[in-house]
Amino acid sequence: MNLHEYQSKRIFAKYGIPIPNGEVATTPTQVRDIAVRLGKPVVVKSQVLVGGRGKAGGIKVAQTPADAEVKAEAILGMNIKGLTVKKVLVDEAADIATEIYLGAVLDRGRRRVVLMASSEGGVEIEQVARDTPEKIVSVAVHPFLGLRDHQARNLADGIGLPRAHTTEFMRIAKALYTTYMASDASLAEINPLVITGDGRLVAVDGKIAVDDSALFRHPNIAEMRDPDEENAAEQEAHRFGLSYINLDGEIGCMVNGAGLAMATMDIIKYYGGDPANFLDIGGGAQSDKVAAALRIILAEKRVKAVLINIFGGITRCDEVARGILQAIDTLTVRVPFVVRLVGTNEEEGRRILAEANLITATSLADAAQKAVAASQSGAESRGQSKEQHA
Amino acid sequence: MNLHEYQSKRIFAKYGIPIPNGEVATTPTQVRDIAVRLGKPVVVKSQVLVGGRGKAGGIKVAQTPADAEVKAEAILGMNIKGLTVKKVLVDEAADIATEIYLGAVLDRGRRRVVLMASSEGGVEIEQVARDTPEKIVSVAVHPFLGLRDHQARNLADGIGLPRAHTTEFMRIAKALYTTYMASDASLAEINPLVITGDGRLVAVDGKIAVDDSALFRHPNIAEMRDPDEENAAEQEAHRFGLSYINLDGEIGCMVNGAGLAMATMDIIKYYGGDPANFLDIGGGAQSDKVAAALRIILAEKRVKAVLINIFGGITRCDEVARGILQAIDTLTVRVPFVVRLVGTNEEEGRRILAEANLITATSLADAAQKAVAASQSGAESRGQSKEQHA
Amino acid sequence: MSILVGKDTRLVVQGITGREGLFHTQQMVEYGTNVVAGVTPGKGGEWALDTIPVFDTVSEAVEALDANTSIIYVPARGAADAIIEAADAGIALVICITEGVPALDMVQVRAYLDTTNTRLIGPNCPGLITPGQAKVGIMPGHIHIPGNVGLVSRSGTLTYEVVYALTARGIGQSTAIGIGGDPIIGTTFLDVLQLFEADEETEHVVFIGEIGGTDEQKAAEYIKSEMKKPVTAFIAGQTAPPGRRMGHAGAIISGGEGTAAEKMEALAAAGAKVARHPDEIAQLVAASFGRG
Amino acid sequence: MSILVGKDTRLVVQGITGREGLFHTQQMVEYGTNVVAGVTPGKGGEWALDTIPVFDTVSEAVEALDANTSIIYVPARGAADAIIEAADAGIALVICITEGVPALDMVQVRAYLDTTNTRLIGPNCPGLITPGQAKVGIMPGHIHIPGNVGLVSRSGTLTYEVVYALTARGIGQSTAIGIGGDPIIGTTFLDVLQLFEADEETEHVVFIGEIGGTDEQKAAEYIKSEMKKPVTAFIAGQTAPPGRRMGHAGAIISGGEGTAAEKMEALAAAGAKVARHPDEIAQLVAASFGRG
Repeated sequence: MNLHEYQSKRIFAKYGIPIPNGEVATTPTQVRDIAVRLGKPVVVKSQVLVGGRGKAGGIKVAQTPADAEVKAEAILGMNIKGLTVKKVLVDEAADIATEIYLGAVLDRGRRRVVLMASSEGGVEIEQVARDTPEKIVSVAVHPFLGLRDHQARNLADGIGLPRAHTTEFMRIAKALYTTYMASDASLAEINPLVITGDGRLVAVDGKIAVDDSALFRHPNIAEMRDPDEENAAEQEAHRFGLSYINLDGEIGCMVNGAGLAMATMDIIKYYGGDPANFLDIGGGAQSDKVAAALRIILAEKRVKAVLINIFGGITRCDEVARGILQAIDTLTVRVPFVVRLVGTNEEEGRRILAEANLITATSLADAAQKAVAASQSGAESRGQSKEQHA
Repeated sequence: MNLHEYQSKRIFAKYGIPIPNGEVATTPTQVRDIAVRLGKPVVVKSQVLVGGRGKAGGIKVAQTPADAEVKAEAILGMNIKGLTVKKVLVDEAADIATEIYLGAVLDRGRRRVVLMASSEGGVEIEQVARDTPEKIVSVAVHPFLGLRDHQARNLADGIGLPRAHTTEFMRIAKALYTTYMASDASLAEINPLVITGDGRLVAVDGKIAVDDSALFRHPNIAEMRDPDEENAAEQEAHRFGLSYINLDGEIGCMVNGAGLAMATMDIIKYYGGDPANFLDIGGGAQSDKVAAALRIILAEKRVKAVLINIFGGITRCDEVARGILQAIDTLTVRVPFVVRLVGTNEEEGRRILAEANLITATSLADAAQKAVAASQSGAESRGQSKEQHA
Repeated sequence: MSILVGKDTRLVVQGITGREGLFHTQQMVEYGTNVVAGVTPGKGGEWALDTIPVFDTVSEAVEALDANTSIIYVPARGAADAIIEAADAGIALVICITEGVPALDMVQVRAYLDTTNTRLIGPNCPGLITPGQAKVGIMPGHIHIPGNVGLVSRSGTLTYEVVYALTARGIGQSTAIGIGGDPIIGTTFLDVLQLFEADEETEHVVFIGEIGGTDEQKAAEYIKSEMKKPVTAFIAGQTAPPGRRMGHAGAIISGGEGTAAEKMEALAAAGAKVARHPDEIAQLVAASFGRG
Repeated sequence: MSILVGKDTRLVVQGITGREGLFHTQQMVEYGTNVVAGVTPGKGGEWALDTIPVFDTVSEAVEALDANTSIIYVPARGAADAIIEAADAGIALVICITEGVPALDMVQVRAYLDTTNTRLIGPNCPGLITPGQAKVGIMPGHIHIPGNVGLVSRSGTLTYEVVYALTARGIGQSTAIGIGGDPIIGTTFLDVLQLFEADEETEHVVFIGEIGGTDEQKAAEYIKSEMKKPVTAFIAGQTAPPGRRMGHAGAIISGGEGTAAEKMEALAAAGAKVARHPDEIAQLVAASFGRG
């Protein structure tokens, strides 16, 4: 789960990392008021969960409250990479002398949380990693020891930080590690960490991503989820405990198991089709969940065929079949269904579906080829398209 | 540093371990008042840092406040193993159904803190270890993981604790481990941990010993040191940073280094003498410290000779020699001194002492033999005895 | 005994009295797995399925019945504790089925296990099976037949799919093992490849990776430099978009790293046959056995 | 190079700018030890004794000057950190001179070091010396002469005493090492005996134990079952009363365990010659070398 800049910075502040004075607003008038209260030039920053807000015009400096209001009018309601700006953060503009990068991330290979620092702040760390990897220094933190002084000091020395700032940098690095651990983060980065003209260190921008699996122990963070950041289909999938990702293609997929779901998408592509989504119904899904999954898939107008691929282990094929029937009965199904059921109770599943007159397949390759063909020949070519049920 | 029962139990309570209601008193009247306030039968318990208080008559039950006052009169002022009782703890008498033992200690061999439990509560654990070792169960705690639920549960099951008490026992075991770690203890034990008639678990008696090396991070515990528990000489040694232990013999020893100090005592014994003390002046001692050490040794009336054994490394023999002169000049020295100086600046040291007319020795064996001889022949046989200086 | 589990396995089930734990215990017993004990704190002294004694702690189960392998079905918030408990009890092989274990819990668990002799498989995995000997997991047992193909995979149903296709062609399996789809897991591809390479029962290895991380690349290095046995590989997620988690917590292309293309390339360069889609895996293996 | 230190030692001094650190650095340099660097956080870029570069961290010293051994003179509250820092920097041998390190700090340090390849000697120890090659510690160097007796001891000045007596008889030392008097130490008697047993330069071992703990008994088991080289032993504290700490944090007879008598017995039973007082040690060694 990704947190907004303003949410991330509030958490940083809680653990002692200095952030600029600032407030969140949803209207230009509020922005003006905040700018008046701050009494200094401000930065108006769109709060949407995508990168490249600056380039998209979603971050603007304003010298006066009136100017801030004007800038806010331009930013609020903007569409940035498909997301509408509904909130802005109004921060005191910082007097930036130097920008550095400081981030914490889980390094899968080393199985450790790694702290990374770079003298190249204000740029995406991936870009620094590509262009000038020697400018990134990192230390792996032993989970039982935490970030040690010498490690933080090595980061400071490694990026050539002037000695005057070492102590404060070390303090912030340790606070960032604490933030990371206390929030069960998967990413916590300050970028840029600014050295101001008067020698202070300030986290001017930053972001935190939290491990979804650990949200159960962070109810206050879980509440920060912004439903606007997921499209309607993803929100509904979330509600039903389905793992769903919307894609660009025309063949809707419903599969049990993440690996099999990916592989099903891959084989669709191999046979010349394009998957419309990733959808894993998980293990042991009941018919209700199956029906919800199909509803979500069919809500996407560009879907021209649906491929259902179930390998029954814990999941029972008869339950899946019932879910399919339930969906067909309640929805305006306008596209052909290709169904492949293997494993637990597969005969019973096939029997249930026999009367529904769907396209059936035995092997996955067979199913993929039939789905691609069905999507390309159009809905009317298949008897089981919705026209019959409507 | 050993804490009194009442101090230990207050710390236990701080970490959530249930203790009886009770208060500390220094006069019989106070004891009576406390008994009135508690409104129940009480136990009056002498607070001295030795074992076997019960057997010595230092712990008594009283049914009424008047009775408590009488019992307190008997206990306050008592001498138990050389220590005078100046304080008593007045606790609510517990309704004891079962007594168990629960302790935490540093296991040097395993290099772990070990939690031990036994169904044989109320008895010294060393005795249980000797007589019925199978009745002690223990778990070693990994320092980075802390005491885990399954370990606490294994203790409970291992001592055959009725299941009704398992959860509370586990909670107390974890609290005891927390107490241990948070106090930098070297020992923390609850003995007995009582199961009351109405099914509660209560730490009726207990003790904590704290690692002296860690007192710097526990100023509140350091303040609990009871100066009355050390004799005057040990208190003074403490003040000068000397490591001093009073023994029964007649040859006072002043040595640099703990191992050499023990070995010096051993060789005195080997040659038929008895050391009056262990005294390590540490490394790099200045003359002031040396003089203080001699003052402490000589304050003990039974000392008939003093053996000074210095192997100069960091410690400089000339500094030691100056300290010896300083002591001789300011004290009423009534016994012979045998001095052996080897190592850093030994010639200078010997030169300084030449005029003091002390007994000198080269090897340690030589020094020990001379000291034993000096102690046995009496002070008058040696020219350098105090008579000359008095 | 092929690898890791077989006739010598003496299994303890942690979380045996839970719904899932009990269901799969029954399945495992029916398959012929030697389930010697179960553990549920507070339920020591009871019986599961009328024949399996339940203990309060794993160490009691080990003491009483010499369990050497454990399978964990406890909820995610207790899974790390359960793994540590099994290791403390001296269990040599721990299989954690539980999904949704917080990644930082696993960082701690892995650091701890490095100080012990316990091997962990999973979490978030289907377990493993040596067909005809022992099933220690949640896979449908009946689709497997004994044979000489070792399978290792990050996923569940995709593995069943491949096993099913192999079995349909009469190609049996030595051991099939799902290592789990989380970012931090106990046993990696590399570990399993080393075991298969050393195993006399295994002649051919099927390797089913997916997007995310670099474990497949590390495995490819080993295949290239050390492995003599033929490897057929597939990487799921060729069509996955970057930055989106594909179900598994570990299946995510981040910072442009962990794509299927780079993994397939590394495996091909290492000499593995790389299938372009899952149905091709069994074809390639059959061809290698001369049954194509 | 005898054991652990010698001509190949490249020493970094942690806490080099402190009073004690600087004094002993000078002593070590004068003895001929190859002191390549010092570390004091915040003083990187300065020089100690005009010739030794000071760094902010150990890893910088390792990178710049290939230090392989570290000696620690930092105050007790920073000692555990310093040891961990040295280990993290890949230092193979760390000698911690510092006295008064809290025991629970050392429990953590030891648990951590078990996961690394770093050996720790101490804390609360005088260090070690290979006469004529390298002195890494605080012992007076001049009392040592090169030779074939390996010394291992829990104490400082008592070791000097014994070395002095050996040297006076013309008996030289391969390496003399003080392992420290604390309850939890990095390298035990047993570890050092194994090193001496394997060392070609060492022909005879002198073993100086004291009351407290059971390390001497463990060493006796090894002497009995594995050691071929002759051992002369002494245990300090025969006259120590139980329950009182004799200077060293570790020198305490508790619960009736750790007495000198039981240790002397175990050593004698293991075939070591056991001296009754320190002056007898050199006599016994000399007799064994035929110089009695």
